[in-house]
Amino acid sequence: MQTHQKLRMDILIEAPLKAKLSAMLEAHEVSGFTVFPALGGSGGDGDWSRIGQITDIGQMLLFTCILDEARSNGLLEELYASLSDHIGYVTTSDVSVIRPRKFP
Amino acid sequence: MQTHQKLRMDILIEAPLKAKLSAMLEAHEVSGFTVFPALGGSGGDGDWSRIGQITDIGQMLLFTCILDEARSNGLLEELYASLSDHIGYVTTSDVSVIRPRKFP
Amino acid sequence: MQTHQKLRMDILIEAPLKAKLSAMLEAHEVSGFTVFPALGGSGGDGDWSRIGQITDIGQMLLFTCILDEARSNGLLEELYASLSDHIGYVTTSDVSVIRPRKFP
Amino acid sequence: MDFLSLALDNLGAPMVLCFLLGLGAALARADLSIPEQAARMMSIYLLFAIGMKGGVEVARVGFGPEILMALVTGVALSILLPLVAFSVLRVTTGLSAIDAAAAAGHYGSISIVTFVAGTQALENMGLAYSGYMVAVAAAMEAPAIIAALWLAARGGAHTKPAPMREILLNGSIVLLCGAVVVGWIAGPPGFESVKGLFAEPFKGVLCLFLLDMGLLAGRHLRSAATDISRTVIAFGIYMPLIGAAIGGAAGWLIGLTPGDLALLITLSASASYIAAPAALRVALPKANPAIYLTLSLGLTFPFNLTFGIPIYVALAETLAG
Amino acid sequence: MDFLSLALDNLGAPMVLCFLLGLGAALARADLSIPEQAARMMSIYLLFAIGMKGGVEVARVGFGPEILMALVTGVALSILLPLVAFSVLRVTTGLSAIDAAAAAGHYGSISIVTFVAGTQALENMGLAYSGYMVAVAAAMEAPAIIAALWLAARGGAHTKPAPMREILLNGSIVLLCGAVVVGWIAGPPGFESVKGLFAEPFKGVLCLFLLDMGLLAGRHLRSAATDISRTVIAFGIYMPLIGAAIGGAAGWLIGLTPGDLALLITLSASASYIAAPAALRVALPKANPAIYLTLSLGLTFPFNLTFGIPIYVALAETLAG
Amino acid sequence: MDFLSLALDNLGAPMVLCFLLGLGAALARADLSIPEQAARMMSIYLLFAIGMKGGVEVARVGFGPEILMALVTGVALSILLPLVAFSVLRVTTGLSAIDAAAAAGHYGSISIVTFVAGTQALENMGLAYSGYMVAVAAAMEAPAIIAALWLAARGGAHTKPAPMREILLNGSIVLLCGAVVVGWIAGPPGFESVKGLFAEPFKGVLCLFLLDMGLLAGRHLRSAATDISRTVIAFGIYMPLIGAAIGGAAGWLIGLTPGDLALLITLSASASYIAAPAALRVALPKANPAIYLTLSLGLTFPFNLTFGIPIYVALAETLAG
Ligand SMILES: Nc1ncnc2c1ncn2[C@@H]1O[C@H](COP(=O)(O)O)[C@@H](O)[C@H]1O
Ligand SMILES: Nc1ncnc2c1ncn2[C@@H]1O[C@H](COP(=O)(O)O)[C@@H](O)[C@H]1O
Ligand SMILES: Nc1ncnc2c1ncn2[C@@H]1O[C@H](COP(=O)(O)O)[C@@H](O)[C@H]1O
Ligand code: NA
Ligand code: NA
Ligand code: NA
Repeated sequence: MQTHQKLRMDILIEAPLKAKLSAMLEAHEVSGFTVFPALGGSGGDGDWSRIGQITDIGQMLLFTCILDEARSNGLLEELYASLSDHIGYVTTSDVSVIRPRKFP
Repeated sequence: MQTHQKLRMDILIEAPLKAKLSAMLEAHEVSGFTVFPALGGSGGDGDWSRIGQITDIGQMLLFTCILDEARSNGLLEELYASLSDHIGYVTTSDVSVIRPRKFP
Repeated sequence: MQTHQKLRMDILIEAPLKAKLSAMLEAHEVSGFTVFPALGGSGGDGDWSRIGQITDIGQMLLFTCILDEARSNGLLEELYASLSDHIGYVTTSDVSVIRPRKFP
Repeated sequence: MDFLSLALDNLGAPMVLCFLLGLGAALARADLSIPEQAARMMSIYLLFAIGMKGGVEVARVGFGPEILMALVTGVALSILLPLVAFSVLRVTTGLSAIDAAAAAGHYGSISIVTFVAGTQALENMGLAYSGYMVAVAAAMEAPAIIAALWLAARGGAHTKPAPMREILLNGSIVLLCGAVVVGWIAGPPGFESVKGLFAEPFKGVLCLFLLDMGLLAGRHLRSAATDISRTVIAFGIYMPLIGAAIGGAAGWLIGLTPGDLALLITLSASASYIAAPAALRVALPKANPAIYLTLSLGLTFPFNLTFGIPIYVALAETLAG
Repeated sequence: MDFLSLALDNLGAPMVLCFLLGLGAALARADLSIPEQAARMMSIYLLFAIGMKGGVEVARVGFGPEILMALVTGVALSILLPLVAFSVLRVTTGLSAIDAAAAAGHYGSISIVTFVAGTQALENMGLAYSGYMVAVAAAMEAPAIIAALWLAARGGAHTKPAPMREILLNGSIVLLCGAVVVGWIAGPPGFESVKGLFAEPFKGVLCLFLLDMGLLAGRHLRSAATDISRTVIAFGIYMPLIGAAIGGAAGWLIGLTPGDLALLITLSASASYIAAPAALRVALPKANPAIYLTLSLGLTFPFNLTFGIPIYVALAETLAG
Repeated sequence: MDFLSLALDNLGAPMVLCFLLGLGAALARADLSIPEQAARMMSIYLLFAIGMKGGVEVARVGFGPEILMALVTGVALSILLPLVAFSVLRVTTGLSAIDAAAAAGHYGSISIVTFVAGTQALENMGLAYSGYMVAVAAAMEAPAIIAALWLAARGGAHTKPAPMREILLNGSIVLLCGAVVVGWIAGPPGFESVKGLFAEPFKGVLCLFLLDMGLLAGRHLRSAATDISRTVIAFGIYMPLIGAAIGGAAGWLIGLTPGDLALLITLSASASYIAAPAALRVALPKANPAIYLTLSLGLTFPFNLTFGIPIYVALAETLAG
């Protein structure tokens, strides 16, 4: 099948910022995104783990968004401008998709 | 260490189709796959969230499968032929592995 | 925005080995890692599913680590030397990041 | 007891208040949520407790012809109601045949929590009902789904082969039927030993579960305005009344007691949101789930819980009193 | 009852023993953990049960001027205590204005589990308290957060616009207030029907929840040594005593009974670990969460649960006895 | 009571019926499942409740020499049984030394749910047993694991250094021992206050937990045919009987009462599926987990729950009656 090049953007972010990041992605008119739960991790600020937690504080979520390269630059800039205190990592990588129109 | 090129296929699909997709992957003789839970998302049909849900309806799962490029085409075709109503996205991307024989 | 090439290493491993792999990653001085829960899967040794489980046995976790290519070789070697019985898969792939210093 | 005080009593019951709290919180977009697995476990608990209690009753009174009669009536209603709902939807709304068939299936099937709320209302009023009515509830879950598939196929939809196995082995059906059997075999002494979990805390768990249902209903209701048309929204309110009328007639014909009749009416008026959507999402992939879920969870369930049940009890008392 | 036997009784209560078990397991790095969603559900259960019980009491005694007086005092304390805590932190520790403001906000807000533990201690001693004190607890949650934002802004921090909506619609606040209203409307007969879940198993759930709190506190305590300085650690122990003194004076002024005074002191001495961190993490992103969470969860909570509460009860009895 | 009616009573008890329901649902591949975190929480609840109850009993009767004697006997059985199981496996099956050692370790260690099911059977029959037997259960968890590691090392396996810390700090061991200590310190009055959670709903929770165990056992049983040989399957049924005989002899030697003897026999006959697999998966990575999990969860557990326990009770009555 013919495939098309798109970008996959992975954003690991603190859970309390979920609504804000969702709104930001929608404002950039991505066609969609999916949120995955992380269970724990380690970074410059030490370890964290979801086990036994009773709040969202210190929980990280992964936002995965398939989008066209054209949209990624503006998004990345706004991300770092307004959410950089809450970001674990942001990566972009090349992926192939079948239906390019779904990921404008 | 010497690495080998394989393909990683990511399939986001509705949870009620889990058994069907598993059977399809096994029929294509992939060596294995792993299922990850998604927590929520947004797309052309609006938002969804797993929070407080009492059924699988509207829940999406991510199937990740490491496989050889040779197998991917047939799999993609069957995927879109029989499950396209239930798919969130399907992407393929290049990955390197150490033990190529594990991912025929 | 200017981006930099890094490596993303994905390690699917049995849950009881979580502490051991965490220690190994820290020993290799990666800047961090994130753990994601898997829900089920299938491989050479058959199916598994987390549903209804009362222990960690047979549960797989995904460790994702963004790191510099320079560190990956030594890490891969140690991984296969001491944990190969517990590994589902290990893949590496290219990703772009904005802040290269965060992923030495 | 007159109807007004019945309705007010119902609205002031903790379980309805909890539902309204959840509904309000969701509509105000409050950051309140019940953990998913806890909600599922409460659902399992409620299904099991209600099923076991019913089975124990069957063990106590024995399996007689009136049980069989009620079961047959329930199955007939489960098949008949989708046909009615389908016709109404096709005439009054612009839904496609497949969307109408899928929604119709939900109204033939049942909501066990609505049933439980009905039993609570009866208990508060001191009106007796038969334990075996829960077996009728179980029997009404699946036939409607098959009727919906038949309607869709007749309407020209390209349906997948009817997945009978999946429909009948749906978790909620297996659990409810299994619990009835467990209660039947264990009998009253067996139930006595587990009352500390399945009887005493029951109403409290129902409250917390309805809090979650309120949150879910609120989320569906919020999207109702954009997702579905006014005629469809109206259907979500008047279809339960049509179901109630048909169920009431059927139950009156077989001579049910007022309490049992109230429950059969409640079952007929209720719409499924577990077994039916699970089966139809797979079997009718082209049907839009936003329509049937908003109808059953966002409209019919809240209506039944707040205003429907007092109406159904009053109707049953009028018919059979 | 003299203070020593009070303290010993408290330490031997199952709920404190469970907390210590969790604390010990975490410090020994045992592989013990409570599933996250179960912990969250227990937290929801406790909030709802305590709120409903309080609302039922309000329904029983009616809403009088003494309730209003206690509410106003609570709100005033919630605003005042962060100002005190902020000054103390700035003088005695090297924390930046923003870190000090964030931590201070936690000490004006409250911990509902500490409150519940206080009520248990009173019940064990047979000392009466008013059900409406839970409404005071609810009223003290949010004002402190706004005070903290004001302190941070005055300290020159670049704060985001105060998210009043998010603060007030935080899940734990909505649930506690909602449960009070549910209890108020449902009243004693409504509560009677759900006692099997919200009253009888209450203390046992509190035990399991405190086991989880002990595990969490232990994890925070382990990192305390590396994350925060000694002067900040000391603050986590003596600030509750300052809060207790101020709360005690305020409650004495408005003439609370010994039991109610003990609870107001406990609320003043307690530090939030649900509503305050949730709001401040978003509104003050530059404040280091390790500091305020270690203070409230790792130091103040364990101190209050083990030694604080007996002190507060003794203080209340001395002041109002 | 004769053996047949004992066995029938056991099969008709709600907890066994729930297990059979789960087993049947899994074998029929029904879409029924208990949420993972709810299952884990039930496991924690059961461990804590049974441990605390045991500790309270120790507080009531005091720590005497007969407790010490029972503990020593339990530890000895936990070390001895793996040696027996290992020899039997090596002689009757084609398992490698390392697979045999790993499986053998499971049979020296214990299943706390089987123990609880044993206590329920005794209670139903009105046969008394000592609360401290739960301490014996706790003491038998770990030694068998160390014995298995020694067997594997002797068999030439390249084992990792025995992770004593991990074995002893396993969550289920810490929780059970911790709960015993909590119960011991809190004593009967402390337990009185938490009975609403840890006593009254206990049997009901056990039912739901056994439903989940049935689902798990069914899944393991389904793969038994392909994963393991017939001789190994047979071992899963007759090894509990060998364990029962050895445990019975040991308990008879130290003069246990019929109730306590029945429990020691049950512990000896039971196989671990929490602590042992957790430790051995890490320490003996080359051992195939499909073998030991299918044996303990898919074969021995169902056998003990349905037929084993009546046999063990009858054996105890014959030996000590
Ligand atoms: N190099 C990395 N690879 C993967 N995840 C990371 C990495 N660095 C940080 N993270 C994640 O981001 C969280 C916050 O990181 P930090 O801000 O560095 O403490 C960590 O707890 C990890 O979950
Ligand atoms: N561009 C995208 N990137 C990531 N996930 C997506 C994207 N589009 C859709 N999805 C996911 O797929 C689900 C269904 O998408 P849709 O069919 O477009 O409503 C969404 O709820 C998202 O979870
Ligand atoms: N080709 C694959 N792609 C994705 N996941 C895999 C693959 N092979 C194995 N796995 C995962 O690794 C686990 C163990 O694999 P195995 O050791 O082959 O039984 C499986 O249950 C899957 O979750
Ligand atoms: Na119906
Ligand atoms: Na306070
Ligand atoms: Na044993």
